[in-house]
Amino acid sequence: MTLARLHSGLALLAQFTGEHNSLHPAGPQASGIEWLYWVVFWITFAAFVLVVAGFTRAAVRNRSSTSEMLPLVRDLEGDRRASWAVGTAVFITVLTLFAVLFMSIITGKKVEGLTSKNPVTIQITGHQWWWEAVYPNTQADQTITTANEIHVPVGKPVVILTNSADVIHSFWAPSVHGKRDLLPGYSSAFWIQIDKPGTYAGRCAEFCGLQHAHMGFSIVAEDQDTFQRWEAQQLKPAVEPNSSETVRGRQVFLTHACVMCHTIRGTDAGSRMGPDLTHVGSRRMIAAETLPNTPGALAAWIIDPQRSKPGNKMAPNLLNPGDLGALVTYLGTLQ
Amino acid sequence: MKQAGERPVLDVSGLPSVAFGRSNTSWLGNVFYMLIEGTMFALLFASYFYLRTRSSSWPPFQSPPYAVYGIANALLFAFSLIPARLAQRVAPSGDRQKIRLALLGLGAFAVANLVLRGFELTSLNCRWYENAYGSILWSLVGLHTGHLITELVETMSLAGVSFTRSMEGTRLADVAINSDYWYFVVVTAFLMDVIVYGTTRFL
Amino acid sequence: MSQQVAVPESTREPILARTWRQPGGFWGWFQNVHHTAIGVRFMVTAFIFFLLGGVLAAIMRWQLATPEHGVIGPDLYNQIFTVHGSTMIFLFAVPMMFQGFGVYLVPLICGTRNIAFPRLNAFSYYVYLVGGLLLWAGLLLRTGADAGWFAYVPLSGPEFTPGKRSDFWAQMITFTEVSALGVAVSIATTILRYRAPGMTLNRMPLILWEKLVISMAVIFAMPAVMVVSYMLLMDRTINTQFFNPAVGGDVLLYQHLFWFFGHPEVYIIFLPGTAIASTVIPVFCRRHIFGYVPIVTSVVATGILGFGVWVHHMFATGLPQMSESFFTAATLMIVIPTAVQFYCWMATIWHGRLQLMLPMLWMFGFFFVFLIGGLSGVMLASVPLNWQVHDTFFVVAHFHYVLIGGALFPMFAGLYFWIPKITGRMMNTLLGKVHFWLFFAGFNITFFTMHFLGLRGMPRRVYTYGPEMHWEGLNLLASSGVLLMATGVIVFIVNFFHSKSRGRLAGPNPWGAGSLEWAVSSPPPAYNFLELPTVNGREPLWDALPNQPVVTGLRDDIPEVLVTNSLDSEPQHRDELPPASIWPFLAAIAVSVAFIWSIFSPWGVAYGAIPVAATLLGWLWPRGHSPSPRVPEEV
Amino acid sequence: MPELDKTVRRGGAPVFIWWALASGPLAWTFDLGLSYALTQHSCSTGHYYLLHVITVVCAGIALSGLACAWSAHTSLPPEATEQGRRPLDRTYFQVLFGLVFSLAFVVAIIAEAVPRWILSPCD
Repeated sequence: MTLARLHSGLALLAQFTGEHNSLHPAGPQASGIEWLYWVVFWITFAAFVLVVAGFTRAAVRNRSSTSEMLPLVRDLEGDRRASWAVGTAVFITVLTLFAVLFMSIITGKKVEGLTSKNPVTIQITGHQWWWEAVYPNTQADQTITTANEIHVPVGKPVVILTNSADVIHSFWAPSVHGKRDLLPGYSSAFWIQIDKPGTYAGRCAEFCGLQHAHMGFSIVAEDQDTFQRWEAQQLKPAVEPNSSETVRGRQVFLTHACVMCHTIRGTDAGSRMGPDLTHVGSRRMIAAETLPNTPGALAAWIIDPQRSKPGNKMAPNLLNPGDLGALVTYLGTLQ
Repeated sequence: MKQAGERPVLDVSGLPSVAFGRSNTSWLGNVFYMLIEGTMFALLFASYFYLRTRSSSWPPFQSPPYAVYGIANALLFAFSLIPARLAQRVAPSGDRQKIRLALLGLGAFAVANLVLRGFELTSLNCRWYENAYGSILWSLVGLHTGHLITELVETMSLAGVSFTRSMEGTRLADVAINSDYWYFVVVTAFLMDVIVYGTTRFL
Repeated sequence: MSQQVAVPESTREPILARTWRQPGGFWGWFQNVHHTAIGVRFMVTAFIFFLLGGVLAAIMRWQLATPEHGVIGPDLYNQIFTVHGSTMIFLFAVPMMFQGFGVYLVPLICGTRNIAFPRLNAFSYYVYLVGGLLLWAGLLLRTGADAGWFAYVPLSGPEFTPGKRSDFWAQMITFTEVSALGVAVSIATTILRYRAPGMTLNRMPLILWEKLVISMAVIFAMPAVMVVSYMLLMDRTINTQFFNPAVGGDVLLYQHLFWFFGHPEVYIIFLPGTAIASTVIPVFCRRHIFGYVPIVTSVVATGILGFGVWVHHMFATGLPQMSESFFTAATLMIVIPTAVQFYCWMATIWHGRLQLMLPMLWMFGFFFVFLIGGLSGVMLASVPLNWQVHDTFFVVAHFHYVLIGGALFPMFAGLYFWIPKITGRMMNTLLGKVHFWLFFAGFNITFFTMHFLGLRGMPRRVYTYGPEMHWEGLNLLASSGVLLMATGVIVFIVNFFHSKSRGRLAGPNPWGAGSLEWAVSSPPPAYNFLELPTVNGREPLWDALPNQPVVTGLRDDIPEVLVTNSLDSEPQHRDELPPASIWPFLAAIAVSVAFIWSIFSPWGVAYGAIPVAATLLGWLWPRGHSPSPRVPEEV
Repeated sequence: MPELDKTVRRGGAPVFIWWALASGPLAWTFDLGLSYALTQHSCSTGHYYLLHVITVVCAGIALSGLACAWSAHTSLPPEATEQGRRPLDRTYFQVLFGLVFSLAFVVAIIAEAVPRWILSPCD
């Protein structure tokens, strides 16, 4: 009872509004680690209390308030008793450490033990400073390419393949799993599963340069139907412009610097330097979770990306207001 | 402090003022420096084998170093142990003539080793900027060559001192310590040869 | 041991003072090779770097106090945290705890007149100073290193950090490592060769054991960082390909080599703290330390086990889980020796007569703070937990608890304990207590809070964060603690300058301590000991016989010390130490020119080697004949 | 043990006492180094037993040090003290050191063995 309350109290102290907290797990991996955290926390807490109590008792026991130089103590009997006490304490310490070792390894095995015959596979590539997410498929036209916003089905194992395009990044959504480094020259795989529908935030956890602070992503966990609808939507080429404004927007896109870096499938824009924008309108946030995906924020971003994310690789675009408005409207239609 | 009237004392005036061998402080300092540099070599060796695991073929797409100069140099290193040991043997006697001869002999070997090392560098069949294999290979040979040059300078300096009357006392012990360091250079040379010429053929 | 009547002191003292005198004046400053002077220089310089590093920390906390705070931009922030970390580790913690305390204290505690290789020791100081200035010059010119204190490749490599930023960092490493290695060789040789007769292996004061272990750890760990920083430098300057995956290079090689140095480094910083603890606690508990043998074995075991835990910095890289778990096991096992030491200290206090004077107060701060750091270390040792908290503010909290708890608290204990020896005057107790409580409170406010930030997902090394993360309250709290810590340190500085001129005179042994440095006047004379002491127990002054013998027969007219053997400290021979000299300084300058030149051109190494060789020859060139023939003898 | 007596009187320490001091750290270093280096090898070849062999051999090395320390401990003359001035006393200290050290590293080697009881090298 009391333990449970204390628990929730401590959890409250370390709490956060929802989706970015290693103590608010949303799936078996983060839950396993959370369980281990609390077990080890209480063990170390007990050790802390015992040692502090020991030092306090030792300090008050024979405390002498004089600052005169006292004669030396020679206490053989005390030494003998202390030997037993220290010996016992060391023995208990060793046993406790072995217990922690066992629990840690067993938890590690459990957390990594997830597997499935036919999982959703996501290839994550770290870029300075955004995340490329590819849902690979043997058929090229069945491959989804998106950025920063990952969709996964609830309750299904998902395998994440990692890679880096430049420096070391680290993929970390604390409510879902621990972090995994994305190393250039290495590709590795790990599994996640999310059991509660919702949006979970993640960030880059390995220092990767100027905009390490603004390298977020989100994982949207949704039920199987919604996920499949999302998949189907993402597989489509970009929406054809259906108004003069959006036609002009596409024209602006294709005739300005945008095409140097971005892809919009179904148009001539095919560069992979920056995020794929084929379905950019469907995303909640832009610039690796730096700004909300609203027309205003998008326009501000296009005009001067260096303002909110100084140092990032996108150059300012001096568009006239009409072109800018058309471009933003067009991008907004790319659902 | 206390009165010095009737205190018992430990009189050390009869002890020698120079020691050869293990109780010499410079000998110990030299051992520590060999440990430091030995660790460096060991780490480079470890890096070499680590990089080996990251490559499918070894050497990657090139032929292994040409071994003839390396083998010749290894033989030369083996024979250079003779003057090194000789210098160590004659140092305690203080006989400047013999010390001078031994040191000059050792210096001559070091020069010859260095010349052969130059030929070795031309026949490694790779460049340090080509790939990681080239980088680690050149680092190994380069680190050892640095030691060889240092040791040559030290031997020649001691040989220079041996022409003066300053070659006495701790300088004699330094001659013996210099030979210890030469042994270290020779042993690392052998290990390096095994890696540079051996493992590139059999790994 | 023969019964003799010693030469009267009054006639010897001026002769010894002349023999060991170090030159004064401006040029004299660069010639001084006495260990007390060099030790104090290390301490003062390291403390100044500590203050500078602290200023950088304060700027970072100011920037992070509120979300989207615009005090400094990402570029400057990255330089600041890189220079903060590098300064605190390479320019403050090691030079202070190992070099400063070690160089000053070890010869005194051994009972000898100077450190072994005094010129190498002086050289080490200048090299360290130049390395520190180099790093800071980079920052002040706005081209400071900006890839973090461990400067992972490829971020620090030629492609992603063009310019000279990482080169400054890598060469600073070389400077400080050359310095630490030189001092390690000096200290280890002093301990193994210059101990007073009677100070056998089983009676060596614990601080000597720890300094010996640290020296060995330096000797085996520092080459790794030299190797790796040179690989980085060569990748950057002459296009080697160590870390380029496209042509067989490997980014994890860097991490392996760096942490093979980096983790022992933590123990190189922390063991001096335990050395101070094992020295201070018996004095203020008025009894010998409990558990000498277990503490010695613990210290040695820590030094060895410290080399087998480096992979726990790389748990998130995706190595096989079994490989990682070996290092979990090793990391958990290294808790045991530290626990043993804690229990032994507790038993010493328990069965002693505690006098809670200033150094002891800081010791209790050390117990409390380091304990928390050690226990959160247990969490970090676990592979799955590490996946969550690695590279977050939880880790920032953890290592500040370990390093500030394990080094800074003992450092202040040691300073309050030994400053009376160094300056000859006592520190003010009231100001000392104010310092302690301000620092202790501020520290815990700042860093305990960071545990929660880490668990709530705040990664380290971010220059800002958005309000939507809801981190602002905790960050503001963490930043506010800095004010208390800074005030505490200012109080310490005031206390130091006040006591230096007006403090109560300390006398040789104000604390009634038992080790040999307290047998000489405060500050110690140029020759340290008028008569070299002999030793009759682990606490030489406490265990001395009523008529403990002294050593005679060393010459007073040349700087001579007694060499004893390692195991039983039996007198072996007499050794003449070199006098003051300008050459170590000139050699340091030559080496610095070569190192800095090599950043800009590979030929710097070749051309720079010429003045280096010249100055080394000048350094080592014979000083003419001894006044009397010196007899070599096989011992 | 006559060898002990002779060497200690000379002021050295017999080889088996140095072995008691060195065997633990050496065994543990080999255990950790070999296990780490051979994990992937034992996964790819399927020779999982290899890792257990390493444990047994290394624990054996450390235990041999413990045995040396123990036999020296029993054969030391009773007048040896932990704090004394004589080479004998210093040897006694080394023996105590060796006992604690070998035991500690045996424990460390057992801890290193735990992962291979639970995990497979291919995890």
